[in-house]
Amino acid sequence: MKRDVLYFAWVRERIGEGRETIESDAATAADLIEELRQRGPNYEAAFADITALRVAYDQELTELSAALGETQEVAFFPPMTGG
Amino acid sequence: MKRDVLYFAWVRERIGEGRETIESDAATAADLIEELRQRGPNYEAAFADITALRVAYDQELTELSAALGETQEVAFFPPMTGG
Amino acid sequence: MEIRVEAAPFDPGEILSAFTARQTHAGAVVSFTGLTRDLGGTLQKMEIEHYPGMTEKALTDIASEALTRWGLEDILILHRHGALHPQEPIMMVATAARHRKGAFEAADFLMDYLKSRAPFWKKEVTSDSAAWVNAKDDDETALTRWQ
Amino acid sequence: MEIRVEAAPFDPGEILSAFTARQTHAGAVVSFTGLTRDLGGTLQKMEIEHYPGMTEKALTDIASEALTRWGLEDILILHRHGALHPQEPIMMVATAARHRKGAFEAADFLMDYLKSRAPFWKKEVTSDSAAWVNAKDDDETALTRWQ
Repeated sequence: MKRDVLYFAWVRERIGEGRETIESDAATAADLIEELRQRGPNYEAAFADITALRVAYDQELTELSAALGETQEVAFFPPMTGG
Repeated sequence: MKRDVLYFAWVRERIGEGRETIESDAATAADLIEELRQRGPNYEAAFADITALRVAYDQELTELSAALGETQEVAFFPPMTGG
Repeated sequence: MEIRVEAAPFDPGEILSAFTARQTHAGAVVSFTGLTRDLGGTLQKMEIEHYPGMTEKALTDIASEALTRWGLEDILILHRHGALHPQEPIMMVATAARHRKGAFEAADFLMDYLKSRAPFWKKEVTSDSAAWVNAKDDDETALTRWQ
Repeated sequence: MEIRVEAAPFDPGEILSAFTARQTHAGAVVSFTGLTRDLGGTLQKMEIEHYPGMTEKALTDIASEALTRWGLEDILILHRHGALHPQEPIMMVATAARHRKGAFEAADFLMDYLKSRAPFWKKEVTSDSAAWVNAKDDDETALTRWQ
């Protein structure tokens, strides 16, 4: 299915864009990352260390191993530094 | 020696004034209270329950049993309710 | 460090603006404002008595201790006396620190000490009564947190 | 409850004045203001990126939890994004409660959650570098206090 994939902070900078629509059958965000890594060195750089990454499905924080299901919007970003 | 004795809140109200100068050889505030009690029913009412009282010597909180020494100003008042 | 004991009403926002604007190294500013609560709509006014001279001294001592203990950038304590109306600000403390932990803890500490170590006494006046507010055992117990 | 995510500078005092004035039953108001720190005089600006949509959602969730947990009268969260100058206010929280304990704890809780659960990212720009601020392990650890 088609999903919106969003990137923030240095993930966005390494990939070179903040949002794209991706056609994928990935079952989890971790699977989606494996597919994205095939797209080029910018993706490889962004996803080099996935322990440094956080993910949100439809704007809710979750785990990389969570089932994507009907999720429309997947976002990848570093640990947050608000406040 | 002569000392200024100050009263606040309900201690002041029961005695009927906020400040007086008292000639006394009392060694401690507790002794001074004994002398003051002789002055009439208003003083007796103010000093009926000394566990409900706080005392300051020269504007520093202390104990009723502390030596008065050269203290110029003795103040009696209920527990404080600031903030 | 700024210690103010005054009868006039104040706007907590105005105080906070000035306090924040004068910070040059702080990353965190915490403020606490106490308001006169109207207990069931019967309060006409709150009368606050204090011990001029000792009040300023006690507040300065408490503020100095907090300043040193948390290595703060700045502290402000403002406390009113006299007659106050329901929902009016009674008092305010503000702390400025490099990091949030110090600013929060110091403000909390100042309030605990101010409640039972600064010479203020509150009297609640309703249409048919006037009663001195009793000190709470809780307030005395709160101090043990900091020892 | 008021949640604001905006690029414009704000005056913490103005926000606190309005917040305090609208309280009808609160006895205690606590505010926290975070300021952009200039680390050794080299900071040109701080750039704050956020995730529009999720940000408002995350802040609303955090505020709702605090409101219930401490039975608060009111909460405000304001967070800027975009470019900020040294010593400018970045964000602010305010809590209003019947008693001081709830107001203090809730503000402290909001800050801990906001630091590592709201989708903001800070980048520090100096004359010769631009670096994303790393999350602190401490900030993650701080959350365990509330569980």
